[in-house]
Amino acid sequence: MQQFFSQIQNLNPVATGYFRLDFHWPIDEVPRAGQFLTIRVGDVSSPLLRRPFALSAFDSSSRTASIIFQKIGKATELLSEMNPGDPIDILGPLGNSFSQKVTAMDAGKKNHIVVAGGIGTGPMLYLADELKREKKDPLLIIGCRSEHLVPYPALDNSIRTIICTDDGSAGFKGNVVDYMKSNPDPDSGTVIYSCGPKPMLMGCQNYAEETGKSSYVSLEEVMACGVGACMGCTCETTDEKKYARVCKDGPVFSGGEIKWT
Amino acid sequence: MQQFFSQIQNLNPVATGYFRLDFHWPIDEVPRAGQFLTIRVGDVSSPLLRRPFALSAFDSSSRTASIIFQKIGKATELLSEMNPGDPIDILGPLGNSFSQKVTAMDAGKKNHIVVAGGIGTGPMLYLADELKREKKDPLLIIGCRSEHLVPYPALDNSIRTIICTDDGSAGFKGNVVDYMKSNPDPDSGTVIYSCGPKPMLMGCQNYAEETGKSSYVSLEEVMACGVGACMGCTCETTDEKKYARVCKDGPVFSGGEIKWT
Amino acid sequence: MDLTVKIGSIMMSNPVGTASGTFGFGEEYGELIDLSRLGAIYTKALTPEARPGNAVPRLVETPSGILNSIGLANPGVERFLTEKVPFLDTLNTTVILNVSGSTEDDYRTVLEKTGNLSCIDGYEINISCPNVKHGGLAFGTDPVQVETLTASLRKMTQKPLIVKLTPNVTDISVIAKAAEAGGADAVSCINTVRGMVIDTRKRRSVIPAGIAGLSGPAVRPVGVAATYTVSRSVSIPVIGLGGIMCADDAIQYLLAGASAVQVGTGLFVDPRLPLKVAEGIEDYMSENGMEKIEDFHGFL
Amino acid sequence: MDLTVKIGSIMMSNPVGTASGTFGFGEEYGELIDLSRLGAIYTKALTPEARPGNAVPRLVETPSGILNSIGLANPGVERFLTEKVPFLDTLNTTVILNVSGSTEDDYRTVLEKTGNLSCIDGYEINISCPNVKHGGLAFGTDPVQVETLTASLRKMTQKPLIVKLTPNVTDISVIAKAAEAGGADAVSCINTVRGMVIDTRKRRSVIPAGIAGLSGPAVRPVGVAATYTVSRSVSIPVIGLGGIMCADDAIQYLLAGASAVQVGTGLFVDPRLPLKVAEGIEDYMSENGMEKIEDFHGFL
Ligand SMILES: Cc1cc2nc3c(=O)[nH]c(=O)nc-3n(C[C@H](O)[C@H](O)[C@H](O)COP(=O)(O)OP(=O)(O)OC[C@H]3O[C@@H](n4cnc5c(N)ncnc54)[C@H](O)[C@@H]3O)c2cc1C
Ligand SMILES: Cc1cc2nc3c(=O)[nH]c(=O)nc-3n(C[C@H](O)[C@H](O)[C@H](O)COP(=O)(O)OP(=O)(O)OC[C@H]3O[C@@H](n4cnc5c(N)ncnc54)[C@H](O)[C@@H]3O)c2cc1C
Ligand SMILES: Cc1cc2nc3c(=O)[nH]c(=O)nc-3n(C[C@H](O)[C@H](O)[C@H](O)COP(=O)(O)O)c2cc1C
Ligand SMILES: Cc1cc2nc3c(=O)[nH]c(=O)nc-3n(C[C@H](O)[C@H](O)[C@H](O)COP(=O)(O)O)c2cc1C
Ligand code: FES
Ligand code: FES
Repeated sequence: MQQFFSQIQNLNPVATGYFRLDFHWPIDEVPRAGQFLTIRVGDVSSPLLRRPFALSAFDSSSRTASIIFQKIGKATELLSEMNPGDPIDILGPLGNSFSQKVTAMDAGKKNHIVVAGGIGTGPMLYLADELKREKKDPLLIIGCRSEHLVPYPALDNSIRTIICTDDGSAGFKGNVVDYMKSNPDPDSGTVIYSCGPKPMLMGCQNYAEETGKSSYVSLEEVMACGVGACMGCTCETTDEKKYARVCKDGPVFSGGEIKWT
Repeated sequence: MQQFFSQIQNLNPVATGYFRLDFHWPIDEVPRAGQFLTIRVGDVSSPLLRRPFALSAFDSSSRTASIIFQKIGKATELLSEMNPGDPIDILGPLGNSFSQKVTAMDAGKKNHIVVAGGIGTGPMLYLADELKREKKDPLLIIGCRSEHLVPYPALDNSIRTIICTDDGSAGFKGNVVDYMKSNPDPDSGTVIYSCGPKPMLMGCQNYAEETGKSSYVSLEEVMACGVGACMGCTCETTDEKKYARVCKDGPVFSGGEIKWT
Repeated sequence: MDLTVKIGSIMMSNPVGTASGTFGFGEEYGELIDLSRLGAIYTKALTPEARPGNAVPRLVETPSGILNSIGLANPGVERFLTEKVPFLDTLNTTVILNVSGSTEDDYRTVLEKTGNLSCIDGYEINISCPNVKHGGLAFGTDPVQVETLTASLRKMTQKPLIVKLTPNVTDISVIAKAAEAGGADAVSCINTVRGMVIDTRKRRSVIPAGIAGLSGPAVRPVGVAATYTVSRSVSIPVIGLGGIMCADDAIQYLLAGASAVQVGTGLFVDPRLPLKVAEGIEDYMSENGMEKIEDFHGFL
Repeated sequence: MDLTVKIGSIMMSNPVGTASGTFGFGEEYGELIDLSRLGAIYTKALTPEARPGNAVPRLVETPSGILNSIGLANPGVERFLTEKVPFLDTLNTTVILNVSGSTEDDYRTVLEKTGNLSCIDGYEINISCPNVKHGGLAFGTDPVQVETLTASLRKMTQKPLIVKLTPNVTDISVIAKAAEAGGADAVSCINTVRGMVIDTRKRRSVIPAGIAGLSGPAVRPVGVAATYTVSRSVSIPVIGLGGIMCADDAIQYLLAGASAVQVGTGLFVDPRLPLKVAEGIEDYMSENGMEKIEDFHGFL
């Protein structure tokens, strides 16, 4: 983890309201799928806090890192208006990663389903890419409300990808859990990784439990420090009444660790 | 006075740290020299208040209004980074004007000296232009610390203009009052108009009093409402203990009205 | 849908007014907005004698806020009668006169001299002023003084009495209850928060008076918390203010328990803000099937 | 030039520390900045028992500020001894343990169990906590409780005792004097300001706990005013904090009367901020021919 300044290389829309931002990664430490960084947007006191975004790709030869973000409030609006060449203030890589969290046993499994929804899409594209490079032939399932929200330009067509839309405007009509249920995977050894809205994570977790599969989730919580110091971003875990810090102990947890409420 | 949105037409540097901003003036009311407007810069809560700027020119055929501003803090920094075509939120014209304040007797005088310094330059260029169009052949005296602060591109060479610099890098070496003293004007009927730093205004006022000339000054004060409602921008006047509002009762005052301290 | 708000014996056409000291006596902003669309105009503070106000600068911007020390600059009650009343007489907007003073008698004098004016629909009693007879501590920090002052003014008028609370106290609910006990028809909160900005170059307070009053979006969470606390401790209506910059901010106040709101510092940024806020409240109510302002209450 | 600051019996190498609750026990930020360059680390609050803290979200951004309700989440004194002390033992930075509790005994227990630790250079007593034996009103709002608590802790330790004041009181100077009378070596101010943000869509407080604590640049003028007031009422050193985002902000606190400062929320924006602030103070001193921190005092 380091704080550094970088420059924006590319900033392009990938779906309605979603952007992909590429920038140079000058430090040695290589960010892994699941890890995130925080960006200071603007230099006035409002917006104030750094904003967290997960890595969506990392090209180790050109040392280009990417995030995919949704324009949702003031900081992301300002970010979406920036231009190639503009400086950005980055703190990262932060948090654990899937590779760090996943047990050796699960890592050795045959089937890997990577489930993404909404602003959770970025990190799951990166995870699918990591799994692909490890020759694990992941199945990527992306859930969106409608076709215009599918980040087509960020997809890799060498990865098996299923698009699910709530309104059926593209791919499977229904949500990601509906898809998994209607296309049952017979292998109880399958590992499911998910990142997205809480109900989606719970759906994946329940489905995994019911079918005896392993499940890993990447959580989100409002953050202040991003490094584990302020106790602002905790989540309840099944381990007694202990709260875990999403920014430091996570964001990746095994589904069983989390107290789902 | 009206609140309206306009578009930036041109934004160009005119001296080191000084910019001229031109924009379309869509409302009927014509702003006069001495009047100002307030601009809301940005749309977040910091910077918060609208910022006041005096009109530096008005072209009634194209209905283009101009200001000259100095980049001095956050709002003016953001303003200097805007681009032609960007929208701006304007409230104006505000305050009185020289033409409204100057007595008929003074208006009929033969000699008119317009003295400008620093961020007071804009309104005095406009005043000199007004006087020129009224065929009063004004003498414009501009005081700057050094040559790089002289707003050459904004000057009209059909107006008699004296540049004074503290360091002598251009024109007369010394301040504007030094200039007037070393080039005494024998006509005690001369009217002196000034806008700039307080010490300059006091110098002009004292010089006018000593030589029996008339004096008008345009003041500045930190403002909140800009329309006379908040009592934030007052100045002490000689009239008993009454405070006058710079934004509404001014910004133009006759030199004798002000309690100079 | 019914946007009206009842405060004591009067009815405001909608919950959005303009905060005292930010709107003068209405004339200046009358050129910019239709005053008849305001729920109420809360005037600049009025004191018996004219006050010139404090030395300049009286204002300085702070992060998302402004600090002011105007010093109750006002024309005094006599000039008010001749200079301001004729204009107020032309309005058909609710006008609440903000009253300030250094002694109980000061407040009484203002009520006495304005008691029969038909253009004044009610009074807002600014108790954030130092009481010169009590060592200069603000009236509004002592529940006994607040109840005494309110009761004394209550005897003088049938018009609504709104006591305006300062947030600079340990427990604002105690002060609010004292105002209610004294017979107030409503309380408004918050007045400005004590703050200071120092010019590190000149090494002195930017505002010559020293400690001054903070307002604007920076203090909005403070105002919402105060409104929430106060509305749970009294049964008279609460008028919420502090940092309202959009309809959503005002809706926070209503949900916190306010029956009406005021826009102050926000006017300096956008003179049309009170009207926009009123429209935004109306939109929110229709989107959420609310019929009247009370429908905002009871969620928290 | 001498940047050191003496608090009770100890010497801090420079006036800039990190505010309690924003820096944990120093480990996390230790990866990002050189901890030995800090004037002091003020730790997260420690209570006798481990506390999980409040429900999430515990944080929400406000205009130029943040509102938090962490709920004193901390490992408790036993786990502190095993999990945190070994790390603190490796530091050569001044470490001030922030102590919280619900009863006087809670504070005493923490002092007792940490009394012989050489890594703890002093204590900061967080009196913004509700006293469960006094109906839940914060210790820090009542001068009698403040003096009693301070005097009780004073008897237990020779190490510096810093009493951390809440701004949510009518007259902060009264509380500061009570701390001084109880034997405090210094006071720090301010803790967070009471605030609330409501989610108008869900129609409930964004932070489940309801009213929470406001910090950041929004409250800087409040902290400077408090520091100014307090430093004029006591003769022990004052440590100023609240919204420091740059050296100029810290210099405002020093000019207002502080002998040291803390950076809290600003760390979240820029982890290097405390070091930059210390450098900025040094530059200011050399530009202005100042020799020592006391040279900031006496201008206002
Ligand atoms: C570990 C982590 C990884 C994330 N990765 C991505 C990503 O890859 N792509 C992406 O688009 N977004 C991601 N987010 C969410 C992103 O941080 C927020 O959308 C962003 O902070 C919103 O800022 P804003 O000013 O535009 O919106 P705001 O106006 O601040 O808020 C808009 C909405 O976002 C929520 N929000 C605000 N601040 C935070 C915060 N610090 N953490 C979480 N939610 C917040 C608010 O509750 C609100 O509902 C991630 C968040 C976390 C915690
Ligand atoms: C009637 C009037 C006419 C003006 N005309 C011009 C003009 O034609 N060209 C020009 O360059 N500037 C003009 N100014 C000054 C201009 O308003 C300020 O420079 C501007 O507000 C600074 O904003 P900022 O955020 O960049 O700087 P800030 O960071 O806000 O402040 C930088 C400096 O400017 C001063 N300042 C801040 N706000 C105000 C304010 N509202 N009024 C006065 N001073 C302030 C501060 O005290 C500080 O010293 C005028 C001011 C007034 C009152
Ligand atoms: C410039 C200014 C002058 C004020 N004058 C008064 C006043 O005369 N009487 C009063 O009760 N409140 C006065 N206030 C306080 C406001 O009415 C209001 O309580 C406070 O500013 C918080 O609201 P806001 O954040 O919307 O401005 C004044 C505030 C400002 C900014
Ligand atoms: C996330 C967070 C946690 C805090 N926890 C504590 C605490 O445990 N003990 C304490 O005395 N103050 C605590 N505070 C208050 C800060 O130490 C500080 O007094 C306040 O935030 C003002 O300073 P700032 O504006 O620089 O943050 C906390 C503040 C924040 C933002
Ligand atoms: S954001 Fe501070 S601990 Fe996670
Ligand atoms: S700025 Fe409000 S009266 Fe002049």
